Formats: sequence, C-alpha cells, structure tokens
Amino acid sequence: MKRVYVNEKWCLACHLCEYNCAFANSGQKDMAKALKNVKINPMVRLEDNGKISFAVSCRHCTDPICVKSCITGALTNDGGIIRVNKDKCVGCLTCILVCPYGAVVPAPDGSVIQKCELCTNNASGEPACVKGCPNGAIVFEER
Amino acid sequence: MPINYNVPEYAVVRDPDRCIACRVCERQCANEVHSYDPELNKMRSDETKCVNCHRCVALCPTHALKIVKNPDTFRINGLWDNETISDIYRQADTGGALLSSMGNPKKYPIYWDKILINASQVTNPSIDPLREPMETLTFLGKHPHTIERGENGEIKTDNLPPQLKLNVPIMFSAMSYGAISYNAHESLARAARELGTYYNTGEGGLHEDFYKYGPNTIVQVASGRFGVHKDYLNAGAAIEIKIGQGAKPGIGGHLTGAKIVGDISRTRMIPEGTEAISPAPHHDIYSIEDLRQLVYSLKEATDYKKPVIVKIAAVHNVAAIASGIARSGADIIAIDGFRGGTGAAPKRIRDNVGIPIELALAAVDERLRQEKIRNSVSIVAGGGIRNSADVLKAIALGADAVYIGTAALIALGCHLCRTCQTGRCNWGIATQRPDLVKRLNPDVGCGRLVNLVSAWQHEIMEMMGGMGINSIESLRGNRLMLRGVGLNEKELEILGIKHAGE
Amino acid sequence: MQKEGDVRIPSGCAISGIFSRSGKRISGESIVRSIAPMHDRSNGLGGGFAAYGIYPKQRGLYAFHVFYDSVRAKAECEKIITSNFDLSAAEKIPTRRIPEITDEPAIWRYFGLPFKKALEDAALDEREFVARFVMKVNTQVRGAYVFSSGKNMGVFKAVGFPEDVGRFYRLDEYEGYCWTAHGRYPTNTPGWWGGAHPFALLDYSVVHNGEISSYDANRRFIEMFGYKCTLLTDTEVITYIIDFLNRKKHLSLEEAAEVIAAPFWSEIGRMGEKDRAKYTYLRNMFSSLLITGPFSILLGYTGGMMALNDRLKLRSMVVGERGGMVYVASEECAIREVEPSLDRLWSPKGGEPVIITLNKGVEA
Amino acid sequence: MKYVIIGNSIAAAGCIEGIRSVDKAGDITVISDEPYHVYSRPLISYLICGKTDEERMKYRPGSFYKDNGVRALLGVKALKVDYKSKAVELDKGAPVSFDKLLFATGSRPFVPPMEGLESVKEKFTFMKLDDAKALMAAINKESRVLIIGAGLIGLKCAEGIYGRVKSITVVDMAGRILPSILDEDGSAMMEKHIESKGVRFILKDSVAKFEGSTAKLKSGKTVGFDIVVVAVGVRPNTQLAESIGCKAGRGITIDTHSATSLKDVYAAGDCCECYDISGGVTRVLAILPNAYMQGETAGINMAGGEKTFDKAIPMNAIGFFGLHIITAGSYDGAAYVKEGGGVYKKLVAKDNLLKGYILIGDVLRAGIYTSLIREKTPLDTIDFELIKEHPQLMAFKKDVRAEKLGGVK
Repeated sequence: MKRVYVNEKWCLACHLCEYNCAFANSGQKDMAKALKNVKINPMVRLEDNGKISFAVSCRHCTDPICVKSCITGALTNDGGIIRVNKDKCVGCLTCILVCPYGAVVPAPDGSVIQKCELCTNNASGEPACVKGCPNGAIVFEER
Repeated sequence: MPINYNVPEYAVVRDPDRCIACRVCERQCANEVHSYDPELNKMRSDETKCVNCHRCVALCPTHALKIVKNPDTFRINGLWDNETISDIYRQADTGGALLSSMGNPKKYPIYWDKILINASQVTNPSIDPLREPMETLTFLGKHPHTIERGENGEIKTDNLPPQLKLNVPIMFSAMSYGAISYNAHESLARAARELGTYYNTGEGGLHEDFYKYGPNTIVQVASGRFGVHKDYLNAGAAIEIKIGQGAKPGIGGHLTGAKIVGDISRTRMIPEGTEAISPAPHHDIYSIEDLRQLVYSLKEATDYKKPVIVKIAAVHNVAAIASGIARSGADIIAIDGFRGGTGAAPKRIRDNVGIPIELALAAVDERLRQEKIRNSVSIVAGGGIRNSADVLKAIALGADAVYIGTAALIALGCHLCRTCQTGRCNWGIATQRPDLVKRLNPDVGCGRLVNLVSAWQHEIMEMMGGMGINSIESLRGNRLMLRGVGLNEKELEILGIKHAGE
Repeated sequence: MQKEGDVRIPSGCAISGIFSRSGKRISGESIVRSIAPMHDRSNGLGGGFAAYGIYPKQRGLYAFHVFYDSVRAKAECEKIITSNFDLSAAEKIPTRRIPEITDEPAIWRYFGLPFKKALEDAALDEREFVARFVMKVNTQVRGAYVFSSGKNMGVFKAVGFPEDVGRFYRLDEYEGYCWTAHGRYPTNTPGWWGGAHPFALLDYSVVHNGEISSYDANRRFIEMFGYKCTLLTDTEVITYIIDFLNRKKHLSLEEAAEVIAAPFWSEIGRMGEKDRAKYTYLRNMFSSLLITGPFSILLGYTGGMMALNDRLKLRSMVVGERGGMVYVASEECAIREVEPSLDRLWSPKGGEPVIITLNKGVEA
Repeated sequence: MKYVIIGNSIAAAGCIEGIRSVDKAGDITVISDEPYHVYSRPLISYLICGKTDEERMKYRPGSFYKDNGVRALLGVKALKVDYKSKAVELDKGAPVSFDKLLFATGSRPFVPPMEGLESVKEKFTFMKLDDAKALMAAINKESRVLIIGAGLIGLKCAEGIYGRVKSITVVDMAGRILPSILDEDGSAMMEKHIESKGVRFILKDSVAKFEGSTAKLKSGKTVGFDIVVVAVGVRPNTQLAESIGCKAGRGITIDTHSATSLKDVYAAGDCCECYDISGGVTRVLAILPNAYMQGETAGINMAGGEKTFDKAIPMNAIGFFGLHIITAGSYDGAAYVKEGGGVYKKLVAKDNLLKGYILIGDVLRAGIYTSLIREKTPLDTIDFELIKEHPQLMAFKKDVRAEKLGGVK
C-alpha cells in the first residue's frame, strides 16, 4: 500500500506540510480564507530542533495498536488506511496512550480525536503534505 | 552612523488579505528580509536586504508575496541611471571594486535572436521525428588524416584518438565544488549520466563521492590546480585546461576562505580557511608552446586515453588563438562567450570584457576551415546558450556541441539574483551553508535537469526534421540553414550567413 | 537573375542510366529514348548526358569538354590548356541546329595529356594535376567552363529538355558501354548550360535527383580539401565527395556509400561487433560527409556505374536487368521504353548502393 | 473446526476477528448471558451523561456476527463445561460442542458485606449496560447519591450522573482517590479538581451501617442518601474455568498464546491474570486493550495460526470533568517529576528502562512513552533528557528515526 514516508535529510523545516494539511482538511476552497488568523491544528506535525526537522503523521501501521485499543470501535483499519469515526469517538484518548509515533491528536474542541487519513477524506486527492513539500522530504509511495 | 545613500533595489509587496502569517518566507530567507511580529500577528519585511531571489515568492502557499522593482528612483537621467549612481555610492562607501556574479546582464546585442532557422517546403520533404529516426549522437575529438587498412584490406578502426560520445550535443559547463554546492554537483553528475552526456568539475577538484560518475565527468585543470592529482586526471572521461572563462576573461578566481571548509578543503587539497586564489594566468603557460607542453603532460599522465579540452574566453582575436590551440595537440576547444556565468566576478570586468559567443564561434569555425584543421579538433560553444534554438543555431554556425551552465542552474531553481558571491543562496546552489545546501534535493534537481535537456533535445529534433535533416552532423556548420535579420553587412559576413530574403 | 554559383539552386529531376556489362557499345539514341518519357520531371531548364567508352581512339587521352561565353574566354582558357597539355586534337563538338535549343555558347573539346615537365614541376599525380587544372579554369577564367574532363568519356549538356539536348548533340552518332541522362527541374533560375547535369570531374560523372539538406555542411567540409564549389549544386558537391573518398581517401565505392548514406546509429547498434566498429568509425571519421535529405544519384566512372538513394529513400529509383544490360531510372517507364521485357526489376533500399561494373577482362 | 466463546465483550470480539484472520470457515459460537450485541462497557458512564447512545455503544457494527459467520447465543447462560466430551451445557437449549474453547467471562463487581445493605432499596453496581439502565431509571434531580469506592468505576459513575442528581458523595477506605493508577500527588491533584466540581469525598472511612436513608460511617460521620452505588472493585469470573481444572490464581492463568493449562482451552480479558512486563509480576490487568489483544491472540492460536502477546502492561487513558489522565506501567524506580500550571508529569525509570509514567493535563503524544515501556527501549540509546521534556521522536537516534518514518510497521 502507498504510504507517506519522511526523509529528514531533505526537510527544510518550512512547515508547509502543516499548513497544507490544515487547509486540505478545512473544507475551504481558498487557503487564505481557511487559515487567516487561525491557529492551525494539522494531522501532520513537524518536529524541529533548529537543526534537524521532520514531519510526523500516522504511519498507518499494518498491525495498528490504536485500532486494537480503541474502546468504542471508532478507529478502524479500512483496507490499510486507519480511519476514525468521529461520531463514535468519545475522546477517551486511549489511542494517544498507545500510538508509538504520537501521531494521533485531539480535535480542536478536545471532545474527539483526529488523525491523518491520507487525504482520502477530503478534496485533496493525494496527501496534501506530500503535494506541497518543496523538497521531496515527504513522499507518498509503495515500499 | 553614516548616511546610506542608496535606496533598496526592490520592494516586497505583501497582500494582507492573503498572508496567513505561516512564516514560510521568514524561515526560507537567508537574507533575513522577513520577520514575524507576534503582537500584531503580522509579517514584516526589511527590503534593504532583499536580493529578489524569489524563494519566498515561490514558497508562499497563498501567493501573498510579490517582489517588485522599487519605484523609488533618483532623478531620472539618461546618462546617470540609478544603477550607475548606486555603484558610485557603493564604491564611495567601501573604496572597493564592485563584486557581482552570473553572466553579463547588460543590453548588448543577442545575435541568437537575430538569426532565423530554415525549414523545408515542397522541393524537399521535412521529416517527422515521431516517425523517422532523428539522430543527435555526437562524437567530440580529433580525427586521423588517413585511413589505415589491415593486411586483408579491412579498415583499421583502432587509430582513432580518444573521443567523447554525447547522446545529445549539450554538456554541463564547468562549475566548481565550492562555487556551487555538493547537492548541485550531485544533481549535475547524475543528470549527465542519465542523459548520456558530461558535466564538468570546474577547478575545485572532484569530491570522492563523485568518482563513480567519472565516465560522465570532465575534470578541469585551472590556474589554481586545486584538487589536481593523477587519480583525479584519470577519474574523468576528459580533461579540460581552463585558460579563461567568459564572465571574467583575463583574471583568475577567488573563493574566500570562509567557503574552504570540510569536504571542500579536502577536495581542493588546501587547508581549511585559506583563500583559494586562482592566478590570472597559468604560471606555466606564458605562451602557446607552453600550452602544448601542458596538453601533452596531461596526455602522458593519462596514457593518451583522455581527450584534452582547452577552454578559453571569447576575446578579440579568438580565431587566431583557437587555431593555435588546435595545433597544440588539444582534441577539443571550448569557447566561452562574454555572457557566461560565474560564482563571483568584478562587475566591471563581467560587464565589459570579452565578445559575444555567436561571433566568436563563427569566426573560429571559419578560421579553422580556412586553415584546413577544422576536422582535427572539435568546438564546444558556451556562454549564453538559453534554449534549444540557441543550441541548434550554434551547431549550424559550426559548433560540435554546447556547454550550458546558467540554464542548468536555472533549472535547479536559480533566479539569477546575481549574489552568489554572498554565499547565501536561498536555492541551495551557490552556497555551502548546510541548512541552505539541503534545500536542493538531488533527486529533484537531477530530474529537472534531465527534463530540461530532454525537452531541448526533442525541440532540436523537431527543428531538424523541419529542415529535412535527420542527423545532427549534417547540421554542423550548415550555415545555409540560417538567415540574419536586422544585421549589418559586417555582422552577416562574420557570422557567414545571408540576410533573410536572400 | 542569379545563376548557379551566385546562389544555391535546389531542383527536382529525372535520371536514367544504361550499362552494358559485356562492354557492348550502345548508341546514344536509346538513352535519349529512355529519358524522354519522364518529360514532366524536367522543365526545359537543363538536360544532359554522360557517356563512357565513346572515344575509343583517344582512349588514353583526357577529353576536355568546354563552354565558352566569349572569344576572350576561349583564348584565355586555351592559353592555360596548351601550356599544360600536349594536345592531339582541338575541335568544336558537332551539334545539330534545332529550334528547341537556343543561346548556345561555343562548345569545344580537347584531347591530350599533361606535359611530363608540367607534372614534375607540380609534383602531383596526373589525375590530381588534371583536377586542379579544371578547378583553376572554372574558378579563374571568366566565361570558360570545363564540364567534362575524363578519359574515353564525355559529358553533353545544355539548357533544354533532355530529349532535345540529345538530338542537339547528335548522340545517335556516339556509342558507349555506359550512358547516364538527366532532366532538370530547377526551381528558381533560367538555367545555365554549365549548371545542367551531369556534373563531372575527371571520369566521375554524377546525375542526381533530389535536394540535399546537408549541403552547406558538406560543402564547407569538402572545401577544406582543395575543392571549390563554384555551382553550389548538390551534384557538384556529391561529385567532389565521391572523388575525395574514392580517389583521395582510397575508400571503395561501397565504403563511400556507407559514408554518404550511412546507416542509422540504431542499425549500427544492431550490427555484429566488427561491422559496428567499422560503421561507427566511418560515421565518426567523415561525419560531415553524411548526406541528408532526398537524393537519388547515378555515378558514372570508368568501367562502372553506381546507383544510390538517400537512407530514407526520399526519391524514387528503380533498377532493371536484362541479360548483360542494366537499367536505372527515376521511373520504371524510362526502362520499359528501351527494354520492355526485363529479367528482374527492383527498387533498391535507401542507402543501399547498386554497383554495376564491366565483366572481368572487358576493357573500358 | 468448532470454536466456542463464553462471553461476549471485547475479548470475545478480538477472538472472533483473530479466528477469522486465519480460518474463514470454522463454526464460531458465542454464548453470553447478556442479551446485547457486543458493546463497550467503559462507555456506560458516557451513556448516562448522554455523550453516546446504545446504538453508538456497539463495539462492532450491527452486522458483526453475520459478517463473521458467528452463531450468537445471547441471553443464554453457560452452566457447565464438559471437558471430556468437549461440550458446554446451557441454561436453555442443547449443549454446544467445541474443538477449541475460549473463556472470556470477564469479571463481576465485588460487593463487600456491609451491615444493613440488604435493607437499601436503591442500590447498584456499575459495570454492565443493565447496571447503567437501572441507575438511569432510578436517579432524578433530587437524588442524593452515595458512591462506595473512589476508583476508576466509582468516579466514572460520578462523572456520568453529575448534573443529573442533587449531590454525589464518594466514600473510600483508602486515603486517596484512583490509587490503582495514580501516585499520591496525582491523586491529590485529581481530588482537588473533582471536588471543585462539587463532588464530595470522604476518605480513610467506610460505611459501618445503613439505616434507612442514612449511612453511618466508621468515623461516626453520617451521610444521607437516596441511592447507593457500590464500586469497590471487581473479581475475575474464574469459576467455570476452574471447574474443569484450568489453573488460576486471582485470574485464570494464561501464557503468551492466551492458552490455559488445559489443551484446546484458552482464556482472555478481565477473567485472566497475565505477566506485566513493566512490574515483572503476574497480575490481573483488567483493561480493554489487553482484553482485545489477548482475545485476538487466543483466536489466532485457536485457529492454528501463530501469535504471541507478551507486551502486557497496565495502562489507562481516562478523563474526569475535562481533565485528562494517561498512565502506564509501574511506578517502582527513580522518578522524574514535573508539576505546575495544571499539569502533572512523572516518569519512572529503572535498570536503564522506562518503567512507567503518569501524565495529567498535558497528555499529547503519550504513546511515545508507552512504547518505550512496551518495547523495553534502553534509555541510553535515546536522548532521555530531551524526551523527558516532551514525548518526541527527535530523542531517538538518526537511524531509528529513519526506520520509524521511512519503514513499514
């Protein structure tokens, strides 16, 4: 299955992935309209210590412990893509407790969680973080 | 604090409705033009630092940025224009020679744009490159004068001096590791290998990682002799003696000690921090017969297995010089026109020394034919080749192949801001700052170079087909395929072409 | 109006050739009949013939055919000829007055050999000496033009349709073992007698149909080797290229053909190692002598004839055989006209030379 | 192949999915005395406060049994297991025979003997859907609710009914709340937070005697109440398993294949005890993720596949009144504590390993800590000082980062 892979060697710490993610999941057509004066809450997050940087988002594990630990069945493995059903989620954060990558984050209001679904749940088509990466540091491919 | 007499050259225009203060511009500008004001949650800019490299414009996700010429101007004056005045202020401030980079930006005539290409109509057919073979394979090197035969009469094929084989008559010209980054070099090397052509180390030596690209590498020997040793000479497919370069004929090079760090110092074989100064002349070449000695000592060092290129800047008596070089044992002559780029050059020299490659090339090709030695040496033209039409015109004027440098860098992202000398290249090309160098991912860079040259090759094939020519060698020196527009008799005579309509 | 030499003149054409392997000498009447049906392939601005074996009595001597525009030109030229050659004959070439052929220049022919002394002084072999003499006259003597300079062969050409030119030169009164003919269709000139085909140097004569796109690349290269392209026609440069490769570089005609109409690199890549090395070598050595664009040529030379198409075969050319006779023409009709029943008729591949020579032992 | 599962909660669901990942054909029978489609018990408090409903409480879609070809005997009690003839006797209908058997019998509330309790009309436990339904029916705006037990269940119950009743009082013998997952400071912090919402705690005390609607405490204090909820703890349901000779301690003994001491008999979930790799002790880890993973492990092995589950640790993610707690592992070792600004963090390290942690307030990316415990990552192979500040991948070595972000896990 095609997944998002990150090579920190080429990450420029420009943080565009975060903004493109936030935009792609905003449901808006215009980025300025979507993100102006908004504190973004993207599914992909950059770790950046000033020297090294890299983007982290859901790895879509083949043996996803978050799905197995979810107390409501809101997290499911949909043919390899790990999805969250926000209608079922009660925000217990057990997924945050178990995700070894720290790739699951609470939604802005904290009542449910949110995570990368490889932009299959929005209008971006292919993952927006990959599309917008200026230096090929994030790729979407079969490995 | 003294008065700053100069005004910023450019103005940063930021559309407040579009800017989302994502701070990409701030993070990406090595010149620190942009900054973020947390109180106002607004981006600010210090235009005095802007060199108009467009990095911020290219990366701004909401296209909120524009860099425009600063409308602020000194009193308009036909003779004393803004740049002229600013230069004087700058020199009055510093007392130094003005430094700049890349090629001559002045409004000298561009002969490529005054030459038009022919096409077939009725009397002979044009050829469709999509249906028929269209050959761009080119060999560079000497040719023997006589055909030798074995005892049973078969032609001997082993008396051919070493040659370079190019799938497309376009090579990447010399740019040293140090002047440009490791990743820029890797991009060029990998692209050359993929395209079946060559890149050129320039005078900075060959990084150990890149020996594997040797079969597609031309190693340069310049007046500084940086990084030159036997393995280096034997690592490449050919050796280029750099006498001069179009951007700064008659002077040497200077890579500041600041850039001589780590791998660069090791590759150049000079201590870290030392100024890498290439003398104006080779101090073992004060005359043409000295050149012959260097050519042959290099051939000796490489067992006569590598063609030797001699690269000169296009200067006034280039034709005579070229004929001397052709007789010096060189296999290939590279001529660099006055628009050739550089990582750093005194501005006055860049803008005022040398001659256009079009005229130099035409003069050299014609002169070598008059002296009946054109077939014993190949000609490579460089310095201001901008597109496939320029390539085709150069070959029709008489070049065997061309060197492209600036065009290649532009493909890699260069925006010709002409401040390479500062070492703060925001595109990761003309810099050694690790955080900037990493901005050029060779996977991306190589791909873009391959795309560029492949696209040019395709266009060249289309134009050749239109002329009814299906092999590049039938275009070489085929000046009847060219016509001039708006050129005077003298120019036409030197170019050896007729005027359109004739 | 500019004429050949002032400007490059592309032209379409008709060609035809007849060759007798047995050396049987055929009357010129049949070559005229052969070219006639292709009337529409020429436009009356040039026709001509080359004939081999027509001067058996002067077999050992060079036969120079010369056009003169003026008496002065004739005097000037003959001064050079007589000072270099021991002439055994100098005569007007017999012609027939016909209304279709007008404005003819003075047309003379000379038979002779270079003076020993002159050869020694020049320190050149005889053929090179003769070739240079021809270049000299054609480039330096205004109004004089040597259009034939081989032994026991001759070129006859004029402005007009080829069948008329044939009658004009009384070709029915000549007999040769090889004839080639040319009808011309120049696109922008009234035509000039010298500009008509065949073009000849020494005993090489070329008739050609086509317009080569590599012309100036070929010209500027070949001119490095003592040739001067005065007519700026394809035929001229092709003749020089063949002379250069065959006479000066000692390539066989097959090898010369492999240079002129070299196989594509893709084909060379598919060849066996030995061939690949050879073809790569030849293409590389003489890259500037590759001829691109359409051409079909008939090369006549002492004892043989070669037919060759460009490598894409952009011009028609067929070959027919009957017994010892070989026929080559732009169109089949030209062959059927003189030999209705053929043993074999085929259309040679592009770049594939067809070389016909006299049978062993037959003297040219 | 015939599979029988006694129990119908998370472990059972895990077992079914485990079996089907290997054996698409075998017969699966699920037996449960609860009449409901598989649901998530931890959600009952969310049900009461209206954050979910019965439909959304379903742990798997309504078509779950059909999709997996499961015969679900719901509302049917397994009375006895005949290990010799490999059959389960039911309270209604014919016995069900099996080749492989899973005990997923869970646990039951423990109700200690308290004087006068029998006289209390409105008394509840808080574990199953029916418990929640009964409690919901009983409470009203005027109810004074007394909860015995300040553990996870008691406090979740408190949160669930909060706002729907007049008052909530929580009594516990222990000196602090949530002792099973928090340390003293953590407990204190949570106690303050929950108290601030108006829940009353009476600690280090217990009911001596119920008299009508008053509870007399050992300390002499009295608490008036209308409703009592007993939530002092649970006991694993091991009887059935033990009756056929499965070894058991406090819970049914299983190995890393979820196999019991008897051939072809497996057990998973709250009814078991297993090895806690963080504490190095065998204990009952009655938490949902373990139940699923043990059930899945059992299912795969029952169906002839190979799967081991050997990373069991205690871990909890839970929130009370908007304040989140995430804890994992055990707290025996050298502690690093950071406190302040409504945030509490404690990391416990021992033998160059992270053993456990407590996060209150800021719980982001806690899983990175959890994985250090589960994967037994030697702390000298990472930048521990850095990771103490925040859970982050930056703390791992370059090649490890490359593997994490460039590999497939």
